[in-house]
Amino acid sequence: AQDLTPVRFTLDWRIEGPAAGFMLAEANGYFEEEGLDVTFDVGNGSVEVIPRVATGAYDMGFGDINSLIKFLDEDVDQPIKAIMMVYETPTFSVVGRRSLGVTEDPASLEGKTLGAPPPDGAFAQWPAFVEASGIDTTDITIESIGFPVREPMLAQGDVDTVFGFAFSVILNLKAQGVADDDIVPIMMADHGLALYGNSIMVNTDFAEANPEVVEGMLRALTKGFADAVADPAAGAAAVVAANDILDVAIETERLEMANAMNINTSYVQENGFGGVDMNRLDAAIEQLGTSIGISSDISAADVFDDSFLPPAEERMLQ
Amino acid sequence: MTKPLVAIDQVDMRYGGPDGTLAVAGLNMVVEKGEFAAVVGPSGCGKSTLMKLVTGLHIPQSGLVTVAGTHVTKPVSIVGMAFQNPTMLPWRTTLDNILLPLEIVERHRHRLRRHKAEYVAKAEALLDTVGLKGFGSKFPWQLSGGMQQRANLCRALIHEPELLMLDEPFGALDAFTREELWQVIRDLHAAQGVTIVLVTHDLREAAFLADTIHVMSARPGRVLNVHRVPFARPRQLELMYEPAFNDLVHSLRAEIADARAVA
Amino acid sequence: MTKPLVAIDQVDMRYGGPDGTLAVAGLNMVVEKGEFAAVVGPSGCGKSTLMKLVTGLHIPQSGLVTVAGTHVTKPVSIVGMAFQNPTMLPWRTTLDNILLPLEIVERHRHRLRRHKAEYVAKAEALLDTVGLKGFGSKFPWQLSGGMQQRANLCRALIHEPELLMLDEPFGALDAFTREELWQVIRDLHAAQGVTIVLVTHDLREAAFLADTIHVMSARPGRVLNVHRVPFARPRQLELMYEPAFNDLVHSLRAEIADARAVA
Amino acid sequence: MTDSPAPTVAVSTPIARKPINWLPFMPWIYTIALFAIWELGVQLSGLPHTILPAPSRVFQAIIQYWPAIQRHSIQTLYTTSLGFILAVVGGLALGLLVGWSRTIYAGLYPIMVGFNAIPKVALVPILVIWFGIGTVPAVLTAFLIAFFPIVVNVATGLATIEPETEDVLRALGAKKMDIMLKVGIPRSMPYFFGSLKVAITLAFVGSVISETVAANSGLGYMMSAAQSQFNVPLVFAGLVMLAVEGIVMYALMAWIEKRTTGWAHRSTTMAG
Amino acid sequence: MTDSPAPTVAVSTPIARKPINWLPFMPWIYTIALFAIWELGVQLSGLPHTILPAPSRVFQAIIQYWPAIQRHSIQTLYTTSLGFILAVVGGLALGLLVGWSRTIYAGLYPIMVGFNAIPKVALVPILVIWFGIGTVPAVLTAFLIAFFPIVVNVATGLATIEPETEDVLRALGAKKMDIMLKVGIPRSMPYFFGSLKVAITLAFVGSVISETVAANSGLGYMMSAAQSQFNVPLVFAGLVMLAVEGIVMYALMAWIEKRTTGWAHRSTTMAG
Ligand SMILES: Nc1ncnc2c1ncn2[C@@H]1O[C@H](COP(=O)(O)OP(=O)(O)OP(=O)(O)O)[C@@H](O)[C@H]1O
Ligand SMILES: Nc1ncnc2c1ncn2[C@@H]1O[C@H](COP(=O)(O)OP(=O)(O)OP(=O)(O)O)[C@@H](O)[C@H]1O
Ligand SMILES: [Mg+2]
Ligand SMILES: [Mg+2]
Repeated sequence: AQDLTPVRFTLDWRIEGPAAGFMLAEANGYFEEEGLDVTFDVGNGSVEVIPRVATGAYDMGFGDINSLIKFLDEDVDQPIKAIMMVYETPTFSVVGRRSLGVTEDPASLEGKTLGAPPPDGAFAQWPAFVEASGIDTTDITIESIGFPVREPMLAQGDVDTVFGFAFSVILNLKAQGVADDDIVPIMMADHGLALYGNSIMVNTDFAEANPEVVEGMLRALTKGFADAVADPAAGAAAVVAANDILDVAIETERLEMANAMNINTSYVQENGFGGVDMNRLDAAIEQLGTSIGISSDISAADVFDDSFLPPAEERMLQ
Repeated sequence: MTKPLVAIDQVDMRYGGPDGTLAVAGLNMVVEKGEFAAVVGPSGCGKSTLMKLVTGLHIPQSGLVTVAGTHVTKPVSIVGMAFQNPTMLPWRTTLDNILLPLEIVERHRHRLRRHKAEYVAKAEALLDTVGLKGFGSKFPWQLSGGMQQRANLCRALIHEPELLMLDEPFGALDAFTREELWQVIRDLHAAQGVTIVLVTHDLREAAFLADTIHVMSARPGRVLNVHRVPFARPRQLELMYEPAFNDLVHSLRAEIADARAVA
Repeated sequence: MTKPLVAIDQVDMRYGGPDGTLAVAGLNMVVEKGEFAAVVGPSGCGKSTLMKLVTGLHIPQSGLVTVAGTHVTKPVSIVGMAFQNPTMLPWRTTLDNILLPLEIVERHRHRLRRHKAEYVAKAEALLDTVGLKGFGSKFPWQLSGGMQQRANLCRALIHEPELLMLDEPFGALDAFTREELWQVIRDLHAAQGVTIVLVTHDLREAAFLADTIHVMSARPGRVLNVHRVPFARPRQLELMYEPAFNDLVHSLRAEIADARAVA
Repeated sequence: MTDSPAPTVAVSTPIARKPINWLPFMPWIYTIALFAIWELGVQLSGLPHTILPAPSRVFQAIIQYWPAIQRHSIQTLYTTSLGFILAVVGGLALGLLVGWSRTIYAGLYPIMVGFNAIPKVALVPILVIWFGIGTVPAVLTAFLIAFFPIVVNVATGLATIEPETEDVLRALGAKKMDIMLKVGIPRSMPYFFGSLKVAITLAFVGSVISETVAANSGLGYMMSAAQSQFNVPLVFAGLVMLAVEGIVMYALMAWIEKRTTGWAHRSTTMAG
Repeated sequence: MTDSPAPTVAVSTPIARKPINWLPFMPWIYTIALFAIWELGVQLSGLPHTILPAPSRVFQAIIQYWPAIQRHSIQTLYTTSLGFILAVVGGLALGLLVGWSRTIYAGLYPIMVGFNAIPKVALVPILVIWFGIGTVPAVLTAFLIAFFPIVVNVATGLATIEPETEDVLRALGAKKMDIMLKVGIPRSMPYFFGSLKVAITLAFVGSVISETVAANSGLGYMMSAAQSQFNVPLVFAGLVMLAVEGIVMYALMAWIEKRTTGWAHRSTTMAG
């Protein structure tokens, strides 16, 4: 009805459970309240979001902050910054099967075969994880396997563990008929990895020209994610409405896992949704140096800009 | 008397379905073993069609074609055919084109590999006979029209078929080359007792070479008249200056003039 | 006297590079405007090559070909050519094949769309003249050899070229059809003053139709002798029974017998 | 005497002349056979349906998700057709260009070969940056992947014109363009249609991989969404729909082909 | 008098007859032009090198990573060549089969079209489950993607044999197989080679996408690993290597083609 400002937003992946925050913000009219008309386009991984936003093909996006660090490390002047953290704890994990001798202890990976899709975000952090957890990699074999065969090969026992996002791999393994108690996720964050996960990013040229639009976006998204945490069922329903080939029950479960492991973490419960601890981010950049090689001295301030965030009290998830 | 080698009995042949061109209708023809038959008639009357009927390339809609005692329902394998258009395969040299029948015909294909040199020598001798010595290594499209026609003739002869079907084999040749080749064919016929059916527009050619001359009507073609050529063999080119020869040619000519009108 | 329409001056033509076949060597020939020239010679002597040189389809390695006062370095556009092999386009009906020149030649291509009916009527009239009435809608491969040749002739005539190059246009026709077409060509020549070069193996044809007869030697071809045909025009078929005619034919014959030996 | 054979003929002809024409049923027979083998193979090999679902399961998925499948199929058909039309036009033009001159041939051909050895999926991200996600990159990818076979066959058609045929036109003073249009193209028609059969299948592949990477709809999007859920029967439902759409387009082209290239398919012994 | 023109001829001929033959340089000229445009385009558009690196950067990457690139290139060349050879043999055989009989044509052709409309990347997981990761699925994918253009052109070649040529062999009592071997195949040779050009590029695409999904070596593996590292210049280095390998294979086939199909490339006005 009124003049809504259009915003082009690229997601990290298909619309699935964890994207409930975005869908609820839309469904519950939070964008409209802010005078925004947001178009969500699906993405092809948390990495490809970055060039899409950096080139201005999209105004904003939802992507991996670690890849962003790498990207800015190549050329720090590129017009893109993270402005709101969503996955406070990254979902990077190594998922194994108890029956194949893997336990929660990273040391149990020694002597095993690990299946790794080369473009996988979790696999990219492997060197940092090795260093942080101090495991011995001499007997570890890494097989390059693509996403379509990752879980099937683990289910068949062709590999002992795989890299991936915990909530994807676990649910996919269940779909392959692997028993619940056979699945062992080793969360990298639990073993010394200080990294952050996916965050909202903005094209800085766009943000400079439309600061109030960006602020409005973040306000609306904060409410959306709060709703998703509060009512996963409603979140899953909103997701399924946008992607009609999904199963509500599975997406609810997926969303709940993401909420518990990545979004509504203890830090978030204390400090509110969306912000980062700049010291931890600097530490993360340090760790990335080991894993993917950071050449220039890039700092947290080059990557994250908290100036568009709503006040902390508005960002508390009940 | 033995059975004829070729017998065409009340044959109708229509091209391209029920509404197509009726090429020949009520065609009858008999060629004895060892006979030299010539077929003459106006352009488009069905002479080439007749040739294809005998070789089994076309199967008539009605009537019966019998070759060597067998009812023809598929291509027969005892013939050598020189088509009206010298359809040489452009990816083969002239020599290889001439050797083609040997690669196909049962009798030769198994011997070909081992006796290659012998066959090549034979092909080259044939090329020499028709005045194409040295052209075996050329591709067909490097030959003139008349040279292609002569190569075409060689291809029909190479495998020494029992029945030789020649569809205007000398059309693109000058008078002298033509007469030379008449003698070649004449000698071949005399020496090997091969049965020959020759389509031609040259009445003198027909009269000089053939035992019988079959005059066809305009389309739809049928045989109007069969002439027995009375001249004794072996015939020499001088025969053509004899009055009896010219009389025969003239009477044929008059007949064809009529034939053009008759359907 | 005006300049000749066609002049060939000391032309050598070799196919396929320096080691290829030398087709013609030291060829000389002159054809005046309006003249009817016949070219005769043994098979493979370079007659078709001569035709292609005049039309500019081949450019000689040495010597000069001049047509209508211009040095020929690319195909000239004033000719109508009937090739020795009737190369009809198989995806076009006979009528569309005959209309092809009109789609190409500058003078007609712009008029064709608007005056289609008129041109089609003309093509059909031509088909009628050569005895192919009703075959316009057939595809070329549905015609007999002689019929294709006649359609080929029509294609050379349709755009009323100034210079008509006919390469054995009647080779596959019976004597009567052939004589009919002689008269057609004769009348065309008389009525329109078109210049014609005709390659033929039929000496009577040459003597009946032509003003000059050019006798070529065996390959590499050159013109050995030019005969001026003395008979007055218009000529009737009865001419062929006159002794003078037969004498000319006989003397030509003797000359070609010699020509085959000469290179 | 003449009466008695007549009925015999009348009786025998319909039997002899009209054997059941199996030809129109052949595609169905083969398809059914294929599905039967597939079903059996899956049952016997015991492959999990997350790798290779049996056709029965795929059909279940088709029925279950029909509204989504239908919507995405139409989107893919639309982008593919657009890309295919571009490919035909562009391929024809490029083929003529390459056939036109030896220098262009020598220069452009290797580059095109090199370009086509590159998986087009690598170019999709660049297209997305330029055109956003959705229809445009899908159409362009379909085009980029599909034009090459057309170029090759058109160029081959031009390069192999017999000089004898060429001469007919050259003797009339025809320009090179005339020779191309009047001889080159009609002559290579059968192969042009052959290349279209290859091109249409590639166009489907192109739009689908583009949709996989960057689209909110289309079978590629649907399949990748299903794949990330390990809903493999739905992935295969998408593949089956793709195959069906490919066959429909093929049938369309076979129909056009039949009407235009009858002159070339005169062989008596060969299929065609 | 005869002396004076002679030198003129001697002088003028070398000039007139031997203009510099630019043809062999054309590929280089075009390639250099392409790279120049690319370099310029990147510089002007200001695209970051993480999207579309300039060729200069790509060459840096090639030099920097040469040992790895070399190893992976050889692996890909190896799998592709194997797959391509399979595709040639299989495509020829299938093409003959399809050309052989009308019922097989009617039944098999639509299925092949349908199959080829499916992105082969969807089948790689199945191949991986059966054959493990590595060379075998890559070879098979290359084969599966590359055989179809060959089938189409061989089948078209058989279907369009002129009955006049056929008759020459039939009159000799030739069997269908003879006609195929002696006429069908040689006659369609130029188009067969055309289809090989398409097939080799597809074979590269096939092995690369298979390597992307499941392999520990090969350019596909290297590029997907580089992509995840944001090492886009290395990705493009991989693409350039692919193009180079494609062109090398093309050159090989163009050489064979030239030696076998000279008879067909006699056109005087057209390229070839
Ligand atoms: N393949 C074909 N399809 C349709 N009609 C054909 C075909 N071949 C020949 N005909 C027709 O059949 C008739 C007889 O043709 P045929 O070739 O037998 O004549 P012909 O006596 O050999 O003539 P010519 O002396 O001109 O070669 C012609 O009217 C021709 O149009
Ligand atoms: N395209 C070609 N390539 C190579 N040689 C050729 C070519 N065309 C003709 N020749 C050769 O040139 C010579 C003359 O050929 P041309 O066609 O001019 O003869 P012709 O006088 O027309 O003979 P015919 O009366 O048999 O048609 C022949 O020896 C032939 O082999
Ligand atoms: Mg005939
Ligand atoms: Mg000639």
